[in-house]
Amino acid sequence: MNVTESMSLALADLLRDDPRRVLLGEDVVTGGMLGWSRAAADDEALRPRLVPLPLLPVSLPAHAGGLALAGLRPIVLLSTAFALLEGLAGLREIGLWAGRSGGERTAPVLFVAPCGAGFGLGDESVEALESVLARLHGLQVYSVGRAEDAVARLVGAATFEHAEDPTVLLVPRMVLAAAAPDDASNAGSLAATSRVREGRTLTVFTWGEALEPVLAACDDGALDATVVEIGRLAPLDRDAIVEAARDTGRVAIVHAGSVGHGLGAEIAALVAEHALYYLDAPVLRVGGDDGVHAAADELRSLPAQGRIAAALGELANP
Amino acid sequence: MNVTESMSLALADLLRDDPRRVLLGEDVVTGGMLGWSRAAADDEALRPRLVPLPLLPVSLPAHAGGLALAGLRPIVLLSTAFALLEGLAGLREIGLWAGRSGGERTAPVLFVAPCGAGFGLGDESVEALESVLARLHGLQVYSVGRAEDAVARLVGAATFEHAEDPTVLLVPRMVLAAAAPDDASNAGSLAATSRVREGRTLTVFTWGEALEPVLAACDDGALDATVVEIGRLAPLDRDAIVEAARDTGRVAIVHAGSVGHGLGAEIAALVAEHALYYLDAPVLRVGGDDGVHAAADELRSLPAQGRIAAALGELANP
Amino acid sequence: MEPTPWDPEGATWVLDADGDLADGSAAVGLDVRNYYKALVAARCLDVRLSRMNLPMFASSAGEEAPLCATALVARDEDWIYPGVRDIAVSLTRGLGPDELARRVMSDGPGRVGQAALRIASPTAALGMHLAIAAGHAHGQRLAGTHAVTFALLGEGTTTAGVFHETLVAAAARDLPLVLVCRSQLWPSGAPAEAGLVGDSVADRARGCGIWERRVDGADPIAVWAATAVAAARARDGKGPSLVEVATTQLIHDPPAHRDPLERLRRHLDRTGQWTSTYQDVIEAEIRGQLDRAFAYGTEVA
Amino acid sequence: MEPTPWDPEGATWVLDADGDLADGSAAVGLDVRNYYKALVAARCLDVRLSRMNLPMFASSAGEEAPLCATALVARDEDWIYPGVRDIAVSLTRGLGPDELARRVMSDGPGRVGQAALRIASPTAALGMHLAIAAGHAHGQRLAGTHAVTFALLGEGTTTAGVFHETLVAAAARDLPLVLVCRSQLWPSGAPAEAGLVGDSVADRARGCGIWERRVDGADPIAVWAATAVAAARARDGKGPSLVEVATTQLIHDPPAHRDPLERLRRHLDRTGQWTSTYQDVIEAEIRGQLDRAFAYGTEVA
Ligand SMILES: Cc1ncc(C[n+]2csc(CCOP(=O)(O)OP(=O)(O)O)c2C)c(N)n1
Ligand SMILES: Cc1ncc(C[n+]2csc(CCOP(=O)(O)OP(=O)(O)O)c2C)c(N)n1
Ligand SMILES: [Mg+2]
Ligand SMILES: [Mg+2]
Repeated sequence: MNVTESMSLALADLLRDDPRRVLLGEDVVTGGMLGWSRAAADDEALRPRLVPLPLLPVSLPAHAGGLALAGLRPIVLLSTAFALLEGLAGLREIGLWAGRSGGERTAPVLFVAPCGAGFGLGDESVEALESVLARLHGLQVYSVGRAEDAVARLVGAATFEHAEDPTVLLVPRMVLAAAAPDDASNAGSLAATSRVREGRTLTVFTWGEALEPVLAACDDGALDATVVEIGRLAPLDRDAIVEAARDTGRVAIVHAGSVGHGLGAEIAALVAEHALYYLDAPVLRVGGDDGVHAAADELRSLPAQGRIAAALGELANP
Repeated sequence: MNVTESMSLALADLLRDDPRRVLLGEDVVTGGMLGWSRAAADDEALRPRLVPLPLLPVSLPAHAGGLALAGLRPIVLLSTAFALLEGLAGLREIGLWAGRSGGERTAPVLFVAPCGAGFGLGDESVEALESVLARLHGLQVYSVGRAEDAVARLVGAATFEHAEDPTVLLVPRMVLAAAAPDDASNAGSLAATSRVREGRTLTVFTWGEALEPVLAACDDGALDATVVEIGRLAPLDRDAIVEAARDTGRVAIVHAGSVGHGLGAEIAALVAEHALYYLDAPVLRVGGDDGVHAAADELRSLPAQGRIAAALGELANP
Repeated sequence: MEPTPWDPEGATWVLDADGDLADGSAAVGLDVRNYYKALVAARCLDVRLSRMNLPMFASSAGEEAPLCATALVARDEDWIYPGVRDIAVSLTRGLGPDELARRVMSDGPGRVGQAALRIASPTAALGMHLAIAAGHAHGQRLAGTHAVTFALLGEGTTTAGVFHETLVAAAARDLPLVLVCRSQLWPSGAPAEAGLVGDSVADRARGCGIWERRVDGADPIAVWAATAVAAARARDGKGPSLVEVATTQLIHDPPAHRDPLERLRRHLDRTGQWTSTYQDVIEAEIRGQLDRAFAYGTEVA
Repeated sequence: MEPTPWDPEGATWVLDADGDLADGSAAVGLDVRNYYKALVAARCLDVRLSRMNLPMFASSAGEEAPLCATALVARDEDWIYPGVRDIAVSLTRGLGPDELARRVMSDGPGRVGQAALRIASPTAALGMHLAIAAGHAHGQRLAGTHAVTFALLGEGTTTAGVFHETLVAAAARDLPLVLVCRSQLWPSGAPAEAGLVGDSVADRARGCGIWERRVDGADPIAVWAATAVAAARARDGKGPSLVEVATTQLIHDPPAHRDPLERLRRHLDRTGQWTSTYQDVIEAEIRGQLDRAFAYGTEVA
């Protein structure tokens, strides 16, 4: 079973668990472009809750927000995270509902979106938009780093464990292509940060498809590194980040996509503000190459493991 | 004469100087909502180059990009910078033209957009979107800090002094409401950074409507501060920023809008990466209050001078 | 009556310029005096707000009929999504003058929503409230209720992509959504921003397979009747509709019969339901309420 | 001929199922054999690409007529804005097989633009190329040229807001823009994503005041003729147009007369312009070019 299939089964279970849940998305009634709604489509009892719509790039997030305001729990299966950029003005709007005067209402919508390299598409599909989403108010943004966490994150996000705000779950295409481990738990779990490796020399903040190469680089280089997976990209857990930075005094931030004005900038800024006196070395950001990447070059959007290893090695042993 | 009037005269001159230039914008033929096209509308010879359009929130930036690809030099007078969020997917597209294979073409479009508090509108009008714009590829983003620079920046941007890329000029509403000084120069000038005050104890990076209160706070507190206006918000001039940070070892970043995931994060990150060994104190970010601001509370989106003074004072004399 | 150049083409009416009701059946179920009071209150509110020099405020005088009619047609369980200039919807639906004044002073006249009254807040992005409304109507339909969602807009917003996507979603899923569009008439030529393309907004909605009516906004009874039919259709599961209301803004100084209040006043007068004392009483009441509310609002703001 | 359930309703044709030309004037100015060669080349390219397992690739077999017709109607000074599935436009307009293969291998089959040939690159945002095309046409008009901008799309894109804004801009400013829309026919029921609302895409364009024609995509001559008329209108300053082409994808396994290549082949055959040798020669030529180009492209990639 691959990650997509296990997510598909989890989505069907989510529909069974709460009759307010509905699935939206391109070709949702026939399983969807990625197959995420396949298990639900195979269950006749769930089929009425697969909601097909024409292509509505501008209004889909706002439409889903309206469904939520009417009492439903829509789960929107996007074909690409880039669709959130096309519907950004509407996404911003539904994030604001809770903050408006005139009576608070929240719009508990979950957007599940594949992102990054992995399918050979290049261009917009490999653009990292976390920092743009994080700048909007009232939005929760999560990401999946390891295949075994995909279902737990999905379930946690769909049950709005943290807050009944509009929520985005970014699932790297590299993770989708991986096999789903047998021992993966289906219990929801949405930790804002997870210390997935402990060490004393340096602290690496990372998320998404960068997590695995970071862990591999640390292991291969026998680095005494703490690795913190940022599971919740927005809002960031400032205290946990600052504490982990202070613990070692050497900080690296590694993620897919270009680094300039990316989410790593905010993490670096938090460290420079709240952990500066603990730092023994400049903060390091490692990401993919700048610019638009053609389909054939899409892996340039990822930090290669060799580059990660070299950078972390130098930070650990200057 | 106020700033809007002087910009209006400058825009008319820009049309006279280059027949490829056209003005687009809401009510452009009758002077526009802010009056920016008034002088051009008063000149019969220029009127054919005022291009009225229906309201096209999704496609206006892309449409303007198409005009540029056809050889024109469109200047789009927006009623609010927020319109760039509604047209973001199209704006991203025209920024990419130059980077596409298949033959390079650039789309020299200028968007002139009022931003921030000042008109009592609140909500989206006071949202600071610089960091979102800065994340897009191939876009130049400039801002106006002082009334006397408004015309020079406009002319510099409209002549694409730096690059024939799509360009955004953000003009704070607080600046628009100010009187235009008589001695303002009309020569284009687009410095990426300007050291508008020299000092040895701390370095303040600031832009837009925060520049004046920062200068006032430094003067009032008799602070020995270097103040660097970031005139070009994207791409940032990394070397100038790093050098100014190293000069004093104490860095503050002050701007309108909330700080989290704002443009200041990237500046702080650059400092933490490239000037860390020179720092004597944590980097400080000072901005407006978080959250959506109702019309009556819109000034909460700005860092108050008192708060700036207190923060800079403490950084200077810990 | 001869139509004047001020009267819209291709728009239905039942109340002629003199206030004679051509088709009595149009007003069945309508409390005409109550409607008139709501229109007067809306006008008084507009006058009050116009005096306040609010940023970006634009008067709605002459365009009250679709606002009041929507609020009267909507039931408690229905939701209304007004645009930024449709504050009178809230007044008619029962937002108290004190709360209304408080919200105008804090959020501005365009941002008066109230979840308890099922009135949504307008959106910052032009026309985005229409997309949320469509989703809301979609949710009502999926939940199997008979509730209806109303959304208001102006003709300028019909050129926005989100308006089109709203029509598409509503048509594709047969949503219980009633769109009420004020189409302003431009006596001396429409600006480009009015977005007049094709024959009419109603015509464009019909092209998407949506039931539509185009009515004269100077005739409050025709506006109410079309809105009521549209709502009944939605409630009966017959799908979405668009009511286009051709309005004349009083700032253009049109002849008196283009003013919906005056048109309905003539009708009440002709049918013996209006006296100048009655007028004085209802105006004094709402003016008093507004004056107190705004005086207090200004104090605390 | 009796229409079959496979034939579109309300779509114009001039070439019947057997290849008889009902109206000879439709083909005046058209080099039919050259057109046929372009269609065959497009089909060969599609077959070649289908074998390559490219990510997200979808075959265009059966839909070639609007792609080749647009490229043939466009003059050198015109610009074409294709969608992501319209690669055959580039081939017909003269992008050499080698360069084409190189671009497919580097950028993918959907991203083949070439400024030197005045072929724009498709956009990432669905339908955003239409808005750029409208702006481009606007620029051509303001510059006083007689150049035309063509933009291609599928019926699924017509539900996107940007399609509507493109129609509005084109209608409001009378732009020399020709929209060519492939409307796929769905023999066993259309999915929601096909965005079938209202009667037809052409009907919706007409609602915005845009000149339109709906033609049968299995009839290459009708497609060419409608596109040529639309382009001539634009060149003469008569404004924008939309040509809706009802296409049948061969993946649905339709009867042979739904295949535009076969339809035109029958016509050539009937008029003594086709032999199987001729077919073999033109196929061998293009196949050879493509094989060489892609073999080389694969090597260097
Ligand atoms: C992209 C964009 N452009 C302009 C505005 C400013 N704006 C808000 S409402 C409005 C008028 C829209 O016209 P219409 O819907 O007819 O409303 P009305 O004429 O009743 O004000 C405008 C221009 C905006 N919100 N967004
Ligand atoms: C918001 C968004 N949703 C989905 C897609 C993926 N997508 C690209 S083209 C396309 C098909 C659009 O249909 P149509 O215009 O009819 O083209 P065709 O059927 O010829 O592929 C889709 C779904 C996208 N690019 N953006
Ligand atoms: Mg209007
Ligand atoms: Mg299609």
